[in-house]
Amino acid sequence: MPETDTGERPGTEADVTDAALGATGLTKRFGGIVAVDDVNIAVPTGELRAVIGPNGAGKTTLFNTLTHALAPTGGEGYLHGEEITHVPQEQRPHRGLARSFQSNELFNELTVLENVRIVVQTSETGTFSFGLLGDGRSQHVDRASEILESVGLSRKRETTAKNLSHGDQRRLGIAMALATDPSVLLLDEPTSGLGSKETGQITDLIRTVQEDLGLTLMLIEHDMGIVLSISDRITVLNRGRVLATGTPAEVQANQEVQDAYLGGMKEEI
Amino acid sequence: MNEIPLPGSSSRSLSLAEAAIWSVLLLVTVLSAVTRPGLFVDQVLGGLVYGLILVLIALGLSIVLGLLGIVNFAHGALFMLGAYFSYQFMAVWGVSFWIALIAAPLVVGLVGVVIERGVLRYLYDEDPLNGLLATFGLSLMIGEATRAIWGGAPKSVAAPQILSKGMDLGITTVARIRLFTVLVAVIVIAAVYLLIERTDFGLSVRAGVLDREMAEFLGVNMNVRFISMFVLGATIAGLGGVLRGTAVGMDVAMDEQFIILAFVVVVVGGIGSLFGSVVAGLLIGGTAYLTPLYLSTLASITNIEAINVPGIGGLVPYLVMIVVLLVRPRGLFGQEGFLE
Amino acid sequence: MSLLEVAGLQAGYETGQVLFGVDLSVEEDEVVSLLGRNGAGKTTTMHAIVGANVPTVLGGEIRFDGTDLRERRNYQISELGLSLVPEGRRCFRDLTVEENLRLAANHAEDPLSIDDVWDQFPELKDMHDRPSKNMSGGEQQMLAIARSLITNPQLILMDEPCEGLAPLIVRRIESIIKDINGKRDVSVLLVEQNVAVAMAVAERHYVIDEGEIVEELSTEQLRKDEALRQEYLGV
Amino acid sequence: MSDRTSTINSNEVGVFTALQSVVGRYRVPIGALLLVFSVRPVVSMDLLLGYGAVANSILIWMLFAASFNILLGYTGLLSFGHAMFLGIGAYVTAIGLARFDSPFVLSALVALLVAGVVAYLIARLIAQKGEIYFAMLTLAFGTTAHFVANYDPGGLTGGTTGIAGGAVPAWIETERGLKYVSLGGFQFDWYFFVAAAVFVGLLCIWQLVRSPFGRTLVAIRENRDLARAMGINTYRYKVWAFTLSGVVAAYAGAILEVNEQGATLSLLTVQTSGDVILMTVLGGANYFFGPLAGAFVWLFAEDFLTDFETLVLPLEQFPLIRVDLSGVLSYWQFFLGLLFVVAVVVAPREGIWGLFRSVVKKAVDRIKSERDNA
Repeated sequence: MPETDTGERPGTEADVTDAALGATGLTKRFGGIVAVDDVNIAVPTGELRAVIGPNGAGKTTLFNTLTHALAPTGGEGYLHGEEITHVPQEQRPHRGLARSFQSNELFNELTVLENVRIVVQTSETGTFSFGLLGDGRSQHVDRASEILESVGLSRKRETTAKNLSHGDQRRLGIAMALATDPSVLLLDEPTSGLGSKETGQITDLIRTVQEDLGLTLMLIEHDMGIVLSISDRITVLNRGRVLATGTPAEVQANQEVQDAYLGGMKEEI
Repeated sequence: MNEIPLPGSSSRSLSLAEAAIWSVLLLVTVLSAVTRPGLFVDQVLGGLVYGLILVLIALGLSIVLGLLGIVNFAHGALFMLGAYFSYQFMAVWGVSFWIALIAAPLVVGLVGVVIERGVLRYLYDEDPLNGLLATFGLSLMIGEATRAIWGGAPKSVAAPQILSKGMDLGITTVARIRLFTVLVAVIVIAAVYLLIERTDFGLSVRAGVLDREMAEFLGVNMNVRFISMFVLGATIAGLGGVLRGTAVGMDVAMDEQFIILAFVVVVVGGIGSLFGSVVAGLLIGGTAYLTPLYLSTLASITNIEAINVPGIGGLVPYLVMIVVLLVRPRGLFGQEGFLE
Repeated sequence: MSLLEVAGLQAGYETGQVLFGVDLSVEEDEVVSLLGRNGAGKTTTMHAIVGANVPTVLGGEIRFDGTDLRERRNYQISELGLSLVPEGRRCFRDLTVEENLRLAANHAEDPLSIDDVWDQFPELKDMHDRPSKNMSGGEQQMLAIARSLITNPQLILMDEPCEGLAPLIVRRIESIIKDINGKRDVSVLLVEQNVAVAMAVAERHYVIDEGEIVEELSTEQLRKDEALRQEYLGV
Repeated sequence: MSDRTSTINSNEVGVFTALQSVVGRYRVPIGALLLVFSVRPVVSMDLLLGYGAVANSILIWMLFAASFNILLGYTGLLSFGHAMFLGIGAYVTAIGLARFDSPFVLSALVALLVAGVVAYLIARLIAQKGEIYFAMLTLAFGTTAHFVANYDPGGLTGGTTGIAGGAVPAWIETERGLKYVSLGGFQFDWYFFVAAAVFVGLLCIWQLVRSPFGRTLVAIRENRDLARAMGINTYRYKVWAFTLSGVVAAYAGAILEVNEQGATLSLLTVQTSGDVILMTVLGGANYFFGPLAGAFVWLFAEDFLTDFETLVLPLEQFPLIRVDLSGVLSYWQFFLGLLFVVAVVVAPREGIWGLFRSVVKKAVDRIKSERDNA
């Protein structure tokens, strides 16, 4: 267990049972390679937590383990204080834990509206529902339209997902995650591959939905500008381990982080 | 919510039950061998020949699947063509068996080139289902063409004198063509093994299976290798067809019958494992031929005639596959993540 | 004439264009780095040069030692003396160390002997019959570099060779890069996110952002220009 | 893609009147209704077959192929054992009629129940397997069903001969080889019964695929991992897709049993499973009407091409070229196989129906643009 702490010092976390999302000793091994190594994390309700780290640090694997897309090799996961280590992936959205993907994962042949509507329907009817009566189009459309409106995709609702621009695909991914009606949302590089204008728009969008919905957010991001400007606290991963956790200022000032991630400018070789 | 347990997660703590099963099997084997030695040897040899023919087809299937990611349903049609070409050579043109044995598979190899260049190369890196469907259509075409050219009635060819005689083993007589089949199959299997595991060509093929593009970056022209391996697979299937056709004759149904069983062999052995295919081929050939004998032995011991299910031999390969896949989802020697 | 000359390179994937005119060159016997944040187009540039299945090259010129690489298939680049150490190493997982090396040597014009490679990488010799999947990340990276080196190339393209490796291993890889450049006159084009590694081994640096080269500078300039590092590399 | 749900484009809504939008929304059932009652008149035309006997089987096979497409087209599962459920439908109905003298409706209901239970149990074992493994396992179970029917357990299934005598419901009357339904004093042609029954089956499938359940199946086909991440229990959806598809196939089997006056072992062969795959893909797995088109072309071609003897070009009245094709066309499966291979290589999910749609769409677009220009 991590220290019970207010989380002021870098590298420490609050109690997992008080947090919206938490993990203790979370570990994921692939053969000989340890991708996530004994990670303790506790994100308090309402916080925007950024996860940074060099390529191959295990950030996406951490997300996959937290959402049980990959079963962890060891450790426990917590959601709003409840242990969820063995809860299957498909049940987690129904408990309020949603995610978006690094690459654009969509139901490619379906329209934008259908993509979101199916998630709304799933969110309201559970992991499995017969739902043989009724019309797949008319139910849940209003809610889906509302979500599309909030991410700015209303005008493209009848476009087939695979024909969207890269930026709109990212928006749709976020819209689908929001459609699960989450309390905790994990976003995996929501701005990757976007130009600076679109990056700004997505950043604004993230900020807006967080404020409007009171979400707890966890975000993998490479753009330090974004990370420093929007996150409440930052967790730095390196080679699967948590190097430090703290406010942007604390992390920037941390020598270890400087050395390992930010390029080690002062290091002499 | 998720009350349905996922199948295939059984534990390995069945040692007592396993021991019981093995000892019953051993007992029945001994009983069958003692009470009807002639029949027993016949069935063992029959299973061996049948299994090796399946392995000859499965080798090509397995290579094409591993290398190109294509489930080649038309491979059984190539096997059938081997048999019919040998008929064309021997019965129609009067060429000797020994020449047909070499020439017919080579012509099948040519058909393989046409199939690869004409159809399959458009399906690389596509959904594996498309490859399966397209080759399924090809096998239909080849089947109809065969019917149009040689007619729907079964055909047979005469084996050369030296192979047509029986060999007296004391308790039973064995057709020499069957022993010849075993000999040729073993040589071919060994040669394929050596080619793939011991030569530089084989090394580049194995690398191509693991990461085609990386092998190309290192200077390997994978296309040439793909075509050669496809043709090799086709030729071996053709050879199997010649041997089978000479031993028991041929008909237009042999395509479907053998391709399905060869798939069963590949899946049971584990996709991507040549060694697995060999083991599974022998396992399936053996069980298909020995199960009826064992059941009839059991029936005569226990006096329960119901045990002696007629025609069970045809079902056994499928039962073996169902059991193997439910216990070991990737087959006996399959690799993680392959085509899942 | 430069050994590698890339001019106005445009390339992209099904989802859209990524490179909008990349210009860079590598001289003989030189180590050059290509820096940029995630998604800036580094790996796309590498893959466009070697003619990978993706991305599609949409325009521009790629010349290596006077040969137009766009005319060549991906299996024809190694015979020209160009070799790739790809992102994620891509060792053939079921092949042993020695088989990985032998495969590369078999298809090279004038390969090094395997003993030359053992001299350079003594740790690999000790595990020559081990399948590469059973090796650690650092060992796999050594093997990937060795596999390139045995083809006796003029230029090695290295895509993030230090990704996810411990500092000690990173030092080792830095010294290997310097060594093969110094002893064997092999040029290296190094894609990096880690500025420290780039500065340790390369003399000249390109900075790529949104599919275009935005800066070309020396190690000294890079060291001084904190604003540039902040803007384009997020450092 | 829009064919599945007959989605109305937003820009079209303004143009269409309310009536037209209802037609647009229900164009699948309307189309199906028109289809089932026009198959016989169409094939009976002199230019085509000149007789309508094959229309009954065409309709039943259309339903069978449509039930198969719930798996292949909508869920993305390739089964090589779908004949098993057609066979269960026919065999259990025939056993009920011939061995237990039970009424047709009861026998058929039991048949659907048996098919559903068998499908559910098999699916629970294999629904999570990779596609090649799934295909092989369905093949194995299909072969097992064939074996059981051939084995003739308890003298129920009749072995190789199948069930022939006494397997026709009392309300079927046969006159000079033609079947009539006689219910409560009414007598009408068996074809109309088949058409109505197939229409009901198609309606059920249509409702299934447009329902929330059906749309979830499509999502699973499109991206299984995303579906799971979004909270969909993909395994249970696949299990029930397989079960329901099996039940509808058994329903087709029960009708087929009356049509053929019994159950034959050939229904359970791998060939039958293969034929339904060929029909579905040839017709176009992407569309509701695709498998129907495929079944039509397949069965029609079988009769038409086998009868076809002389090709006269350009016209019967002005014969310039006269080719005797009787020898070649009796091998019609070769040419359909060729068509099938081309379809898979060019556009694997489009098929004949997709081609037909794009041709019609192009023609409409051209007319529209010409009208706009004028």
